[in-house]
Amino acid sequence: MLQLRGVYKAFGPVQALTAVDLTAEAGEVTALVGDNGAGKSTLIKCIGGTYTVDAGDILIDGEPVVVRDPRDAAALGIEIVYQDLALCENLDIVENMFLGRERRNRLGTLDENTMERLARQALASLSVRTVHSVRQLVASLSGGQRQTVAIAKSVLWKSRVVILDEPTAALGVAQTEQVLDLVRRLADQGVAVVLVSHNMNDVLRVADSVAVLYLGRMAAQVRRRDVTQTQIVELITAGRSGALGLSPAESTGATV
Amino acid sequence: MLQLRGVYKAFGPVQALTAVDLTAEAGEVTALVGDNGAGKSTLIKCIGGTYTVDAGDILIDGEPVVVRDPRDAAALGIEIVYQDLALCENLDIVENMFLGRERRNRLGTLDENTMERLARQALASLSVRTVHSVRQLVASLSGGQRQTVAIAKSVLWKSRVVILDEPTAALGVAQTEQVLDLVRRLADQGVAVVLVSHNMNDVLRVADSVAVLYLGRMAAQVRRRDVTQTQIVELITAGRSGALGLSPAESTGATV
Amino acid sequence: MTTQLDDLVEHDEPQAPAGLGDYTRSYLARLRGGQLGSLPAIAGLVVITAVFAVVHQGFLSAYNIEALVIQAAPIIIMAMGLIFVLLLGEIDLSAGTTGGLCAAIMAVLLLRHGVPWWLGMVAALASGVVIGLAMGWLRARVKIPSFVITLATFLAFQGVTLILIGGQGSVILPSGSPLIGLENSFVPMWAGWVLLAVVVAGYAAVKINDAAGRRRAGLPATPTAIIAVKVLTVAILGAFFTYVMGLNRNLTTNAFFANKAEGMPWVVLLLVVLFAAGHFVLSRTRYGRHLYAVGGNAEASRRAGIVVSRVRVSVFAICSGMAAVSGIAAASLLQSVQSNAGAGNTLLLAVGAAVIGGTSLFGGRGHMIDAVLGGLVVAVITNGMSDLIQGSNSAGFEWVVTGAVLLLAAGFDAVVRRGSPT
Amino acid sequence: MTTQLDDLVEHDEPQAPAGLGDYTRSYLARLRGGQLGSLPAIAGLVVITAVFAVVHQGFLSAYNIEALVIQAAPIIIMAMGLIFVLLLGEIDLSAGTTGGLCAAIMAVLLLRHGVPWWLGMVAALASGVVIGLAMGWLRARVKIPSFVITLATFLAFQGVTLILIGGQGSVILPSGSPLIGLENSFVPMWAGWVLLAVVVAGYAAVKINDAAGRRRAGLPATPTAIIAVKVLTVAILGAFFTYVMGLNRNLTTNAFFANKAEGMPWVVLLLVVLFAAGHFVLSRTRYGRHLYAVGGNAEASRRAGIVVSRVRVSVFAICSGMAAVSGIAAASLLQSVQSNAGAGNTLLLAVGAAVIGGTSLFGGRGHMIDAVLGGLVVAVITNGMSDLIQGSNSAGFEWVVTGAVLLLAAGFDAVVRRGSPT
Amino acid sequence: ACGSSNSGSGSGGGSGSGSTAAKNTKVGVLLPDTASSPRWVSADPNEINKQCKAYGLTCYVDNANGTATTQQSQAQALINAGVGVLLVTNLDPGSGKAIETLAQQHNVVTIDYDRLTAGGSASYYVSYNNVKVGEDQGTALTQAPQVKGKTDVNYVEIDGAPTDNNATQFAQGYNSVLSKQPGWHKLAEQTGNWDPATAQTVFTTMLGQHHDINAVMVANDTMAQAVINVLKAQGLAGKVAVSGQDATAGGLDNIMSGTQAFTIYKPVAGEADVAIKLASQILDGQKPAAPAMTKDPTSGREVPSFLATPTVITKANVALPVTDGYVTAAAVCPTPALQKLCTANGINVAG
Ligand SMILES: Nc1ncnc2c1ncn2[C@@H]1O[C@H](COP(=O)(O)OP(=O)(O)OP(=O)(O)O)[C@@H](O)[C@H]1O
Ligand SMILES: Nc1ncnc2c1ncn2[C@@H]1O[C@H](COP(=O)(O)OP(=O)(O)OP(=O)(O)O)[C@@H](O)[C@H]1O
Ligand SMILES: [Mg+2]
Ligand SMILES: [Mg+2]
Repeated sequence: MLQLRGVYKAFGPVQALTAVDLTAEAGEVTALVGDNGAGKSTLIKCIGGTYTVDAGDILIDGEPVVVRDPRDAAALGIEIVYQDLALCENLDIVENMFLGRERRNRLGTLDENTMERLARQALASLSVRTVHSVRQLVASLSGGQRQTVAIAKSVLWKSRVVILDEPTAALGVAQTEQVLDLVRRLADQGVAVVLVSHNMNDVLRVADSVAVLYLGRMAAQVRRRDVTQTQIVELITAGRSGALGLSPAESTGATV
Repeated sequence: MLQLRGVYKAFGPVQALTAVDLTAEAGEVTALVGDNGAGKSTLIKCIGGTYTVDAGDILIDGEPVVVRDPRDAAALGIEIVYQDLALCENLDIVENMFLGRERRNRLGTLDENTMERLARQALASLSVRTVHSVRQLVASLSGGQRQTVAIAKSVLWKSRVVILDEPTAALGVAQTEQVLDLVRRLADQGVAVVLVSHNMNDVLRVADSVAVLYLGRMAAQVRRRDVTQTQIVELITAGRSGALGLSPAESTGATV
Repeated sequence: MTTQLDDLVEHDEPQAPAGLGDYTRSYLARLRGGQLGSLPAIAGLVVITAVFAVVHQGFLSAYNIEALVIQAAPIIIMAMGLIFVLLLGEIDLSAGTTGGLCAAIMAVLLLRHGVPWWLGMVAALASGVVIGLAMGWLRARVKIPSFVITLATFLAFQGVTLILIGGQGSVILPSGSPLIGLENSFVPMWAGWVLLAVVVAGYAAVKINDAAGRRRAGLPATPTAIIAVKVLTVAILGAFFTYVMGLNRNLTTNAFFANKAEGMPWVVLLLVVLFAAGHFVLSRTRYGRHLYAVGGNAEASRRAGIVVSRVRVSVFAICSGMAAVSGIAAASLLQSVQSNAGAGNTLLLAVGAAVIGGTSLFGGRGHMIDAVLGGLVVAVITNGMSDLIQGSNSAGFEWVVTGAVLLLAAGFDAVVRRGSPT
Repeated sequence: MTTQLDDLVEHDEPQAPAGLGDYTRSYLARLRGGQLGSLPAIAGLVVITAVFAVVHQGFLSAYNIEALVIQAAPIIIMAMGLIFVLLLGEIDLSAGTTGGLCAAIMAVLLLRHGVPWWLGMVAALASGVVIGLAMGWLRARVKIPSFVITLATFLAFQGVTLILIGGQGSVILPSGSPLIGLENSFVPMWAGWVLLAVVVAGYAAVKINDAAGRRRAGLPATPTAIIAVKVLTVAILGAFFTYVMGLNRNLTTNAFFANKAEGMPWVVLLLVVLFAAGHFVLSRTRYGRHLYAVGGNAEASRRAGIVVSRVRVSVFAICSGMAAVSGIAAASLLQSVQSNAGAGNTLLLAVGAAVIGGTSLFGGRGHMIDAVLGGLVVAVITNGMSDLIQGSNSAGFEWVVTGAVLLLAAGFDAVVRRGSPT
Repeated sequence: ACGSSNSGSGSGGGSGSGSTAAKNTKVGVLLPDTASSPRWVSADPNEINKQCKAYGLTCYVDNANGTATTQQSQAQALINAGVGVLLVTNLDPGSGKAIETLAQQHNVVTIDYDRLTAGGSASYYVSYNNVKVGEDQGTALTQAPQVKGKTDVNYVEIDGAPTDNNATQFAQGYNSVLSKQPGWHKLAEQTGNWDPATAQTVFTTMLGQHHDINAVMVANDTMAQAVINVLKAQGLAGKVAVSGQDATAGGLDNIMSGTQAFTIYKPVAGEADVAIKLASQILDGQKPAAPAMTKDPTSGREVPSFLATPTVITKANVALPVTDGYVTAAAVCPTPALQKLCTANGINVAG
C-alpha cells in the first residue's frame, strides 16, 4: 500500500534519514519504533509533505507519488497525527477538528451545528470525559485532551493511510485503550495504519509488522510474530540483534 | 516535606481543583496519577507558582509558604519539569539548560565553557545518543530529545522537591529506564519527588505513595504497598475503589 | 466517517445552560474569567466621550455627532481592512498611502480624462486590489517581511501620488459628483428609518435562526429572552442615532437659507454594509475561519491543508481594497485629493484603532467590531481635541493632549482587561 | 549537583570539527542548511553600493563615503537601540520623536539656560532613560500593548519638542561646541590608526582567548587559521576605511585654503564603542541571554526564574536612551535641533534598517551587526537617491525609486535567505 | 473651551446672525502646520490674539499640524462654535475649498489668510505675495556680494515641500528671475521638503557632484542652515551665496556672520492686523472694499485682496526684525560670540 524506497533527508549538516525503506500494507498495523532522535517523526513528516525528501521515492499502491505539501498527502488519502500535534490554540475544539475541511450548509456558510455534533461524538468515542465544552479553546486544554482532539480530528475522515506519531504518549489508561482499539479497528477496515510508539507493550499488542529505525537508517522491518520484545529492544538500542539489523560497520561506524 | 491543604483553582467557569490535599515526604517518590484533564498539571503549576491558587495552603516542612511566581518556588528549592516543557526554541541546548541560572566567570561574563561541559555530561547521563551537538537549537530537536533537555535542566540543581510532570511520555525505552533510575536516586538522596505518569508499570515500580486525582478532587492518597494496579486504575477511572476514594455522591454528582 | 459514532451516547458532556438565569450566570462567570469581548473598548469609548462632553460644550450636538461620524468613516474603513492583515500577524504600513494613491488615480481619471465617477471608483478599487495582490505575492512567495515591503510601498506610493497630483497640492473633485455626496449628502429621513428597520430585522432574524438551528440539532442555544434584549439594544441605539441624524444641523438660520442639513450621511450606509460583509466573512465562512487559523498557527494550518500563501495574498488584497475605499471616503470628506493624501499618521492611527478595539498585532485575534469601536475612539479624540486648545503653541499642546488621551483610553482598556487570558 | 556526572564518559558525542578543512566543510554545510547569519545583508549592501557607484559619479569618493558614514550614524544608533526592543517582540514607534525631544531638551538647556555641553548631553540621556522607563512600566505593569503606548508618545513628544523649540523653528547649537564636533570634526590621523590597531588587537585577543579557553575546557574550538582569516579581514577593511578617511576630502582647492578635511569623524568612534558594548551585552552577559529567552518564549523564561517585567522595562529604557544618543548625533549633524526633529519617517527607516539587517519583528532573533548593516543600506539608499533625479516632480520620482530600491534590497536578502529555517 | 451659544440642537435662534440678533464677535483662524515656517507656532497666534483683543473680538486660533483632515475637523468645530468669520490658511487648495464651501453653507464668511485657495470661495485674500517673495529672493541672490558682477555663476536650488503650494509659488518667483539672469547656470534642483535633514543630505550630494557651486537658492532659513553646515565642513561658508526666507534667529545670525546672503522678512503684523480689522468690519455688517484684486488661477474669479510687501534683509538692515519685535534679541544672540556680533550690527543685546 504505502511504500518508501531509499529515502534521504538532511537538515544542513545533520543527516536525519539515510536510505530508508518502509512498507505499510493495507489492513495491517505497521509499528515504527526507534530510539529518541532516530528519525521517526522526520520520516513521517516526509510522508506527510511537511518536509520534502532529498532523495528517494514514496509509492502508493506501487505508484510513485509526489508529495510536495500536506495538501498533496491529504489528496492521496494520507491522514497524520503529528507528535507535536499542531493545533491552533486560538480556535476551539470544533474549529480545530474540522480545520481545512469545514462542513458547509446549502448557503455555503459554515454548518456549525453539524460540526459541533460530530465533534462531540468523536470525542465521546475516545472516552474523553473531562472536556467541559467542545467550544473550549484548545489553549485551555490539558495535554491529554489536546492529544485526543488531534486523534479525533484524524479519524473523522475516510483515509487509506493513517499515521499516528506517538498518539498515546499523553493519554490516560482508558483513553490509551480506546486509541489502541481504534487503531486495530481502522486496520480491520482495510486502512494501512502506521503507529509510532515507545511503548513495547502497545506495539506488540496491535502491530502486524515492526519497523525499527536506528540513527536514521532502517535497521529492520520484520513480522510481529517473528520477533520477541527483547529482540526489538536490542534492535532499537544497538541497531541489530543477532542476524537481524544493520551490519556491525553500519551500526557503529555510522556516526550521524 | 511538601504538603497541600484544601487547594482550589478555577479558570473562569471551570473548577479545575476542588479542596485538594497532598503530601510528599522527603526521601520518597510520590506518584500523582489521574485521568486526562483530572487536574494534575494544574496542581503542579499551582505549586510552581505558574498559577496562583484561589484558596488553600502550600506547606513546606509544615510551614505555610507563599508562592506567587516561579522565582518563589525556585527559592524554596522546588524544581519542576513541566508537561509542556517550556523551552526557548530560539536558544540552544546549553542556553536552555542554564536559563535563569547561568554560570559566570570571574569577570561576570557568561562562562560558556563550563556550562557546555556540564550540559554534555548531564545529557550523557540520561543516555541521549542522537544529539549532534549541545549547541543545537532546541527548535531542531526531536520530541524525546527536548524532554531529555528539560529533565537534565531540572536535575542540575540541588533541590529539596523535584516534580516531574509526565517526564517519560516521549522517551524511548533506554531513556525511560535512566529517568526512572534517576527518580529513585533522587529520592534516596533525601529529595521529595513527585512523579506524574499515566504508565502504571512505572508508577508501581518507583512510587512509595500514590495520590489519585479524579475530576479535580483528591480521590485518595495511599501507600504503594497497600494497593494493587487494578485498584489504582479503578480510582483513576471511577474516583473510588471499594472503601477507598470519594463518596458515591462526590464521584458521580460532581460534574465539574 | 471511518469510525462508527452513531451508537455512542453523548455521555457526561455537561449540558450548556439553556435557561435565562443559567445564561446570565455563565455570562458573568465568563466575564470574571476575563473573556471580556468588546466591553473594554466600549467602556473606553463611553468614558472619553463623557469627558469631552463635559469639557467641550456642544460636543454631543447633532451637528458634531454627524461631523464625528463622517470624520470617523475613513479611519474605520481602513481599520476594517487592516484587521484582515493583522489577523495574520502581518502589517501593512502602506494602507494609508495606498488609499491616497487610489483616490488620486480616481481624481485624475475623473478630472483629466473625463471618466464617469463610478468608473473612477471602480478603477480606484481595482488599483487597490492589484496593489494588495502584488504586496501579498512579495510576502507570501518572495518571503520579504511585510514590514519592509509595506515600508517601501509607503514611500513609493507617496511619490506616485505626488507625481499624479502634481505641483498644485491637490485635485478638486467636481462639486456635483456623487462622490462628494458620500460624506456630504444625506439619506432621506424615511429611508433612514427603513434602513434601521432592515438592520434590526436582519439582526433579529439571524439570531433567531441560529438559535432555532441549534435547538433543532439538539445543541444548547441562546435563550429567546437574551436574543430579545440584544435586538432591543441594537434597535434603541439605532433609533437614537437615526433620530439625532434627523435633526436639522444648520446652526445659523436666516431668511436666505432654504436647505436643511438633516438625515443620515450616506457613508453610514456604506459602513453598515462593509461591517456586515466583513463580519459575515470572518465569522461564517471557511475563508474567515482560515484567517484565524493561519494567524494562530501557520504551520498547523498548512498541515490541515490550508494554502497559507493564498490566504496571505488575499488579506493584503482585501486590506488594500479597503484602503482604496477609505481613500475615496477621505477624498469625499475633503472634496479633493491631496498630494500627501494618506501620508503622515493616517496609518498609525488606523492600526491604533484596531489595536484599541482589541485586535492583536501578533495575529489570531480580532473582529470587525474592533475597527468600529477603535475608530470611533480615535475619531472622538481627534474631534474632541480639535479646537480644544487655542493660541500660541496650540499645535504642540494638542499633540501632547492627544497622546495623553490615547494613552488614557488604552490604559483604561488594559486595566479593565487585566487578568484576561491574552 | 545532585547527579553524579563525573564518572560518565562523554560517549558517542560526535566531536565537533577541529581542523581547518573540517571547519570549512561544516561552515559550508551550515550555509547550505540556511544558517546565513549576516551574509544576505552584506550581499544586499554590496549590490546596491555597486549599483549606485555605477549610476552616480563620485559615489565612492572619500568625500561621499564620509558623508555616508555621518548620515548613517543617527540611523544606526537608533536601530541599535530598537534591536533591544525588537528582540522582545515589542515595538517603539516613538524612538524617533524621543530622540528629537531629548535633543531639544539639550539644545534648550545649552542655549537658554547656559548649561555646559556635557551636562546638556547627560540631561538628554537621562531624559531618554526616564522616558523609556515610563513606557516600559506602562507595557510591563499596566499591560498596554507597546504599539499603542508608543503611538501615543510618538504624538505627544512631537508636541513637547514643538513647544520647547517654540516659534523659532529650530535652535542652533553654539558653533564651537564639541557637540557639533561629534559629526563634524575628525580624529587626528595618527589617532585613527591607533584606534584601528586597538580594535583589531582587541578583536584578535578576544577570539584567541575564547579558543584557548575552549581548548582548555576540552571543547572543540575554532582553528587558529580561521581566527587569523577573520582578524585579517577586519584589519584590511578597517585599514581601507581609515586610509580613505585619511584622504583630503576638500573638493575645491585654492591658494587661500589652509585647513584640510581629513581623518575619521568622531562619530565613528562612538559607533565602534556602542557596537562593542551592545554586542558584549547581547552575547556575553546574563542579561543579554535573558533578552533572547524572553523574546523566544516569555512563559518559559518566567518559569526559569527570569523577572520578565523587569526585562521588558529595561529594553524600553535602553531603546529610549539610544534614541537620545541618536537624537544628539542628528543634532550634531544638522548643527541644530528642529521643532519636528525625529518625526516623519525617521523611526520607520530605523526599524526597516534593523529588519533588513536580519532582526525579527516577532522577537528572539537579532544582533547588533544588523543595525550597522541595515543602517548602512538605508543610508546608501537615501544618499544615493538624493540628487539622482532632477527637475520638477523629482521628489515624487525619488520617493518611488527609494521605495523600489528598498524593496530590491530586501528582496535580494529574502531570496538569498530562502530555505533558511526562520 | 469654545463658548458656543449655538448648541446645534436645531432651528432655535429666530432670524439668526443678520441684523437683529446680538452682534457676533467670534472669529475662527485656521493655521496650517508647524513645519513650513516657524511663524505659525507663535508669531501669528500672538499677533492675532493681540489684534482681536484690540477690536473686542473672540478669536479661536487652531493649527492643523499639516493634516488636511485635522483642518477640516477644526473648521467644523469652529462652525459648531458659531464663528461669523473664518480665516483660512489652507494646506492645499482642495481641502481649503472644502472648508470654504462648508463655511458658506453655514453662512460663515471666509478670508484666505496668507495663501490663496485656488478654486475656493473666500470673500477676501490677505497675504504677502508669494510669487513676489520668490522674485525678491531671486533678485536678492543675484545681488549677493559673492556673485555680484560675476558673469559666470553656477547655482543650485533647494525648494520647499512639493506638497505645499506656497513652495511652488516661491519657486515660480525665483525661477522667473534666475532663469533670465545672463551667465547663470542651474546645475541641479531638488526638494528639501522644508526639512533640514533632507536638505542637508541633498546638498551634500550636490556638492559632491558639482564642486564649483557659486550660489545656492534655498527656499527658507532652516534649510539654508543645513546648506551652510555642509559648506562649513568644506571651508566654503561665506564664499558661496546662500539665500533664505522667514528672518529666523538662525538666519539673522548667519547673515551677520556672512555665511548667508539675505533673508526675506515678512512681519506677521502685515497680514494679521489687516485680516483682523477686516474680520471686525465684516462682523459689523460692512462690506469693505479691497485695494487690489487677485485672479484665482483655477476659477478665474477676481478675489478682493490686501497684499503686503516683504522686506529683503541683508547685513545692512539685519537689526530690523529685532527692533520690530519679530524676533527677540535673546534668541538671535544667545552666546557671547554672537552677542558681540549683534552689537556690531546694531542689535541691542541688552533689550
Ligand atoms: N528541523 C530540524 N533541523 C535540524 N535537525 C533536526 C530537525 N528536525 C529534526 N532534527 C534532527 O533529526 C533527528 C531525528 O529527529 P526526529 O524528530 O525524527 O526523531 P524521532 O525519531 O521522532 O525522535 P523522538 O522519539 O524523540 O520523537 C534528530 O537528531 C533531530 O535532532
Ligand atoms: N488555562 C486554562 N483555562 C481553562 N481551563 C483550563 C486551563 N488549563 C486547564 N484547564 C482545564 O482544567 C482541567 C485540568 O487540566 P490539567 O491540565 O491540570 O489536566 P491533567 O490532569 O494534567 O491532564 P493530562 O493528563 O491530560 O495532562 C482540564 O479540564 C482543562 O481543560
Ligand atoms: Mg518523534
Ligand atoms: Mg497534564
